[in-house]
Amino acid sequence: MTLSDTSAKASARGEPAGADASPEAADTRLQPVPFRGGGFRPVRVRFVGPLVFAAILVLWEAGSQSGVISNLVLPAPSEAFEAFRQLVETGQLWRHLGASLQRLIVGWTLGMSLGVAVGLMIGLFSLARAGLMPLVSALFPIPKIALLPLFVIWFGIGEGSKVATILFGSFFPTVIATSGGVDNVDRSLVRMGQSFGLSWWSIVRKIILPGAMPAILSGARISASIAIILLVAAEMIGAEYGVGAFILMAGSLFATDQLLAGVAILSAMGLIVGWLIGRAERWLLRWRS
Amino acid sequence: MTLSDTSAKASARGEPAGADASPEAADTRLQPVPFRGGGFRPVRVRFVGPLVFAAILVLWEAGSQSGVISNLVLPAPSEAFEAFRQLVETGQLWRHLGASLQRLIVGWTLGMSLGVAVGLMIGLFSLARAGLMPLVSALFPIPKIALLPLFVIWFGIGEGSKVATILFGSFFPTVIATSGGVDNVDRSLVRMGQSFGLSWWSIVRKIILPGAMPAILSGARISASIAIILLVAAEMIGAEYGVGAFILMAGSLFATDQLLAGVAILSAMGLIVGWLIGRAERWLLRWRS
Amino acid sequence: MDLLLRGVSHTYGDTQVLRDIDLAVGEGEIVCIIGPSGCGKSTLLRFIGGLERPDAGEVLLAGAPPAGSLNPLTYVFQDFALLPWRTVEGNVSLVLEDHGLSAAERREVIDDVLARTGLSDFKAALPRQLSGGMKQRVAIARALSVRPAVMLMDEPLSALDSQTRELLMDDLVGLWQRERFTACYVTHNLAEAVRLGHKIVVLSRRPGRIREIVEIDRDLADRQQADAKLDAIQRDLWQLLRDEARAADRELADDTV
Amino acid sequence: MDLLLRGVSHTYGDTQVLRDIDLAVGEGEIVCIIGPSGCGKSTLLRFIGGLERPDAGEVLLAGAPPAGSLNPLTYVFQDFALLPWRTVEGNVSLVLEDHGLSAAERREVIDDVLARTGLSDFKAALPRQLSGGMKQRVAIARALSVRPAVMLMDEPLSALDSQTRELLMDDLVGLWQRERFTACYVTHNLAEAVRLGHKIVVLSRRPGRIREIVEIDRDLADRQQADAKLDAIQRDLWQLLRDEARAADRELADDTV
Amino acid sequence: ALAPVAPAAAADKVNVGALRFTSHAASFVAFERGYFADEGLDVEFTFFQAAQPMAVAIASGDVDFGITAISGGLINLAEKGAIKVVGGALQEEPGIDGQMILASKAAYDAGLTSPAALAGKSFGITQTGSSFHYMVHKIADKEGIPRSEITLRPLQKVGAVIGALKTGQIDAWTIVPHIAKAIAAGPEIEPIGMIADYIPDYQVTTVFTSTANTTERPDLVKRFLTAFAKGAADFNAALVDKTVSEQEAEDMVRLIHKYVYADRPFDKAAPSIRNGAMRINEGARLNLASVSDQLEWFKSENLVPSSVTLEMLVDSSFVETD
Ligand SMILES: Nc1ncnc2c1ncn2[C@@H]1O[C@H](COP(=O)(O)OP(=O)(O)OP(=O)(O)O)[C@@H](O)[C@H]1O
Ligand SMILES: Nc1ncnc2c1ncn2[C@@H]1O[C@H](COP(=O)(O)OP(=O)(O)OP(=O)(O)O)[C@@H](O)[C@H]1O
Ligand SMILES: [Mg+2]
Ligand SMILES: [Mg+2]
Repeated sequence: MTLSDTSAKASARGEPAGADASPEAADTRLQPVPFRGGGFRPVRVRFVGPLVFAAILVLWEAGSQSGVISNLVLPAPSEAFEAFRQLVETGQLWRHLGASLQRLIVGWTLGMSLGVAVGLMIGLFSLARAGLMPLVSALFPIPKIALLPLFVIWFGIGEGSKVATILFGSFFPTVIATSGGVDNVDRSLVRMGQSFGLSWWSIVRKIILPGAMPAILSGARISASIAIILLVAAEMIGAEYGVGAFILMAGSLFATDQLLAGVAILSAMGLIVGWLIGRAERWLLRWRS
Repeated sequence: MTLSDTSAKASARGEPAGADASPEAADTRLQPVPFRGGGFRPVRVRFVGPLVFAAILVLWEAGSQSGVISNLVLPAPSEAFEAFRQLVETGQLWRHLGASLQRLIVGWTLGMSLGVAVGLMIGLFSLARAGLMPLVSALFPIPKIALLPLFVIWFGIGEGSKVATILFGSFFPTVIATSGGVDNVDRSLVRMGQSFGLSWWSIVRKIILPGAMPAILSGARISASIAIILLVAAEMIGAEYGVGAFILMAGSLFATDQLLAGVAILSAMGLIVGWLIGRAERWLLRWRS
Repeated sequence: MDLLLRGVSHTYGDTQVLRDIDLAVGEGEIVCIIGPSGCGKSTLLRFIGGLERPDAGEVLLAGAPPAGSLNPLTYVFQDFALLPWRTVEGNVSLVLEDHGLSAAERREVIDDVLARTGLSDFKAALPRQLSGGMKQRVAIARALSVRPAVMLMDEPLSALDSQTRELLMDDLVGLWQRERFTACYVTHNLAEAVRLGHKIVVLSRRPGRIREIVEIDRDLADRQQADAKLDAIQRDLWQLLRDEARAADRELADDTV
Repeated sequence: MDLLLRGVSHTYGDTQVLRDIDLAVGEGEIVCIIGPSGCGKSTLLRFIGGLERPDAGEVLLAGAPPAGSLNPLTYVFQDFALLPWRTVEGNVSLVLEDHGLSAAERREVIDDVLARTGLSDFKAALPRQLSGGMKQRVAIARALSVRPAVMLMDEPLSALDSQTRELLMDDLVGLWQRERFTACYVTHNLAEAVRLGHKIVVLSRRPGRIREIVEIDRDLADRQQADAKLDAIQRDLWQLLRDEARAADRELADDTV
Repeated sequence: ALAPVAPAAAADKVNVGALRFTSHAASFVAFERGYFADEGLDVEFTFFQAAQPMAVAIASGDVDFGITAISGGLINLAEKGAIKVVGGALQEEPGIDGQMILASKAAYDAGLTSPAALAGKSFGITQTGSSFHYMVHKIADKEGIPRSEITLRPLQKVGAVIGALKTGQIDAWTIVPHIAKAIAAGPEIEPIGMIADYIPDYQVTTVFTSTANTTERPDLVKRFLTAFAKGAADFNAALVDKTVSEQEAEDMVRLIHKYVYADRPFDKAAPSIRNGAMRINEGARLNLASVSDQLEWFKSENLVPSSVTLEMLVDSSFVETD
């Protein structure tokens, strides 16, 4: 099967082409070149997302109405919606949402900023990596709920402990995503920057950071979701208002319709954040094909 | 070949090079080319990690002994260690560890595998992206603890609900990391694969997957930590043994020494997993500079 | 296999890249494509290889690929497109793995093409450990390994020193004499073009149109020695391109005033 | 600025790449480096530019950079090294931003170098939208923009058609006449070497040693016309390289038997 | 699970949900002393970390019997027709150490020396609709303080409440005696009253099972309660009434130690177990009046639908009630 033993075939063909060389004459046998490119580049398909949600809700409601899904297992979406409507009517929704959003925004912004900073340090400095990475590995898996008793003592039962919970929750995944992204930046671009005498800080800002941006944005998706999840854990501690507190109350009363309404609010938050990050990705990463 | 002819030529060019152009004579002014490369490539620094841990423990112990850190705020490491020793002596440790590790391994492996599969689908198919990505955004932020009552009903109180909790926890971040990694694979390599008539599946396995591997491994770090965190939530439901159950018990009794011993076990797990993934990274990504 | 391009035009965003390209490449013919930088040569090659579709016009193919060919239409990419996570050997192996060859057969093919491109010593090297010219040779070796019926080569020798280039050109000529593959060969080196081309297609500056097609009758095997006629053709081509470039330059200068 | 290399040797893993390179590059001198693919030319350039350090030997620099120079030692990379997330303009701007120029000054410099490389129309294009030759011209434009005192050029014109290359070479000569920069110019094109080099350094195949240093007295400005002496030098170089390549080929053949 | 040879008819398999608390000791005693086996019950314990999932597990049929305080969750599950209270367990009783009201040192020093001074103070509870929530309102009612004047701080976990109380972030709390005594021994916390003074005969915890069990296998429920009551009697005699020898009491503590504080050495665990002993109702009798009062309170706070009736919550056909 070497390339040289094709002489047989070559001599079999003998004359080069003959009439075939005139493509006009051989028109009947002409076929378009098979298209092999394309694909592997997801395009935006509209309406599918909303349709999927609608389909799930309709099936679920039908299942509940017909009794296939027992009310004990899962309340019907209509019940959850009713609970939600009450929440709106009593005006409680805004108090809960307001309290939660504030914690979320403060905690997540701080967690992301610190996380990106520490992630950059780990990605850039050998010493920071050796010292901090094991610390991250060791501290990340500590469950926030297990530490609640200590959090109460350290940060009090005011906003401090709530913001701290969300901050820690979004900090660690951001660190990991960022440092992974930094590791993945093409070092030949860094060498280019150095050869032009760019300052260390310029290289970090203009080469490392944009190069790690895809990973950081992926990390932001994850950390934002985790921050929303942690609303519940955060609002375990002495929170009067907040979506998490509302869910906890509903859970402890086994008021599944309210529980579901609360969870739906978290889902909606997740959707909005996901959509925003998607927009940010399209904008910040528009240089990608 | 000396530079003396250069000076001759330089002066011939009409440039007053003078003695300066003869480096042999001007050796005093010769300086090594400033080294601008290097850096931006963390090397492994040994002993720093352990040293950091040792330093923290020593400071903490000293603080506790001297009363700077009140026992209420944080028990001394020695107390936690004492609690840990008892755990070893009574043989409880192995029962707790055994139960937890099993849940962890099964749940995380399943969550990772499914997550990579779904992440690949989202990265590869427009329809999957449009349909599944919003679903991921909506379902990821749902707190597992809020759903515990429903999990009990859906998956029972046996191992099912525990594994499911961990599975869901590690599934979502993996999906996001993987799909982000797929998006970041250089499409010109994919076109190359297509031009050589590689099958779709070959392209996915040999080009997309290795290209997304750095992101997947970052995701694995995150999802493994989350899986460990979720041990506590998982073992809220009818778990007799397990590190999470042990921590919950300690927490509900405010036995901070035991609480801390349990948390230390989780940290150790995180360290080991982090170390393993670090090894995997060095092996799988050895092609990176 | 014959290739036929009919009225191929293409526009990226606002810039028209190709306009009304009509071209026939007969079986066993090597067509060299020359033209100013950015005139659409690589784009044209992508259309021929079926990696992209032109806005207008069609690219047609006639004839069945020969039996032994693993990948009838095969590329040598301008930017090499090597997988950074595979060694030299692995990069070649990649394109052989889908064709049901045994490991031994694969190894034999790989050893052969690496020896021909002078890379046997670097089998186990990763792309980042290669020099620019070595990467280009890996790309050539990879293309050769699938025994293409039509070769689409985008400046395949541009990063090589003149001697290595000479050796590889000889190798290509030898291969062509045995296998009579069809080829589209983009190059900036006129000597290469007159050495290898049965036809030389001169594209105008962007939007690329066919300025001229020069046919060279002389058999490839006979082009080794210095040859006044070939030199004359090369000079003509040079003149043609220079005029084109001058015009472009003037136009640019006008633009930027 | 003068450059002096003393006993530079280097080994990557098991392969010795460079052996005992002694070289002096005087102020205002253009040294062309030629040699077979993979012989260590790019590596040598990295040492000179201070991007890597050789295992043995030293690279010394004498003289102060001229006042106007923003980055005395400046590269044109063989693989272009453009930031994919910056436009053509942004890629040039990148290397100007650290020098306290006003936005207007920067814009002026950018417009100038882009016009000189014929890229004015593509200011806002991203690297992925450029052809190979256009990317290479961006790399050249970027290097020119910082007014280097020493230019380290790694096959800067390899991806360009002969006419564009001609124009850019003329531009380089013009620039040199005005600014008398020092340069190390790696090329595979012997015509380029004899057109631009005051000295031509011929490296042997790997491990790269200096085979020969050819000096060309003729003033750069006078090399435009066909010139028998330059042609003779080019032929000599060709012969030199051919012998080298033959030897390498034989050795390779021995290796692989 | 112990029976080496199956008796004539195979014993009924029964899954009992439990928390590792002294208040669940009656079940442990009944199991260890073979009272369940005597009733032909093959009992297996499933341990939970919190009462709420246990209630859900009973609703879902994973567990047959459980013991927990009456909470909003429990009532809501009952309202859905999933579970029923069938007997009583822990009850407050004058003269026996019951749940204590505690104040933080800071609040105590500032004048919170009796529950009467709770107005304007903050009070720790685990969750909305928990027994703590009920207790604080009953205290407020009795002291004539408007319920809204006491700030409630839901902190989810007993541990978190202890931490908050110790650091003075909440002013007061109530808790079962063994925990109360342990933490009040420290300098940060002062006891200021007893729950028994505010809610006499408070039915703290109850035995409950799935509605399906009460309708389809009433006999099984009966047998379970019989064995449970025997265990309760032994427990009361040994640790509450202390009518048995010290050795027998010690044996009882050792028996319970197998389940409670098992990971601590016996001599450390024993005082906690002894301190935690509160009376478990004789014959699992149920104080319906107290249950009814609790239900009314939940309704008054809109924590459960106002349509819930006592009959929905309790199946009083199995034990004596008063
Ligand atoms: N990072 C590296 N690690 C290992 N080997 C390397 C590395 N960089 C270069 N080499 C080896 O060093 C040798 C010289 O490489 P270099 O890039 O300097 O060659 P070159 O003369 O520029 O060749 P070309 O003309 O093909 O660009 C090659 O054999 C290459 O394999
Ligand atoms: N993906 C793309 N998006 C937008 N414009 C593109 C894209 N690819 C190529 N172009 C434009 O198309 C034109 C032709 O590009 P092409 O790569 O075909 O040139 P070329 O003839 O191969 O040039 P060179 O000799 O420099 O490689 C260029 O002006 C380029 O800017
Ligand atoms: Mg091109
Ligand atoms: Mg090179």
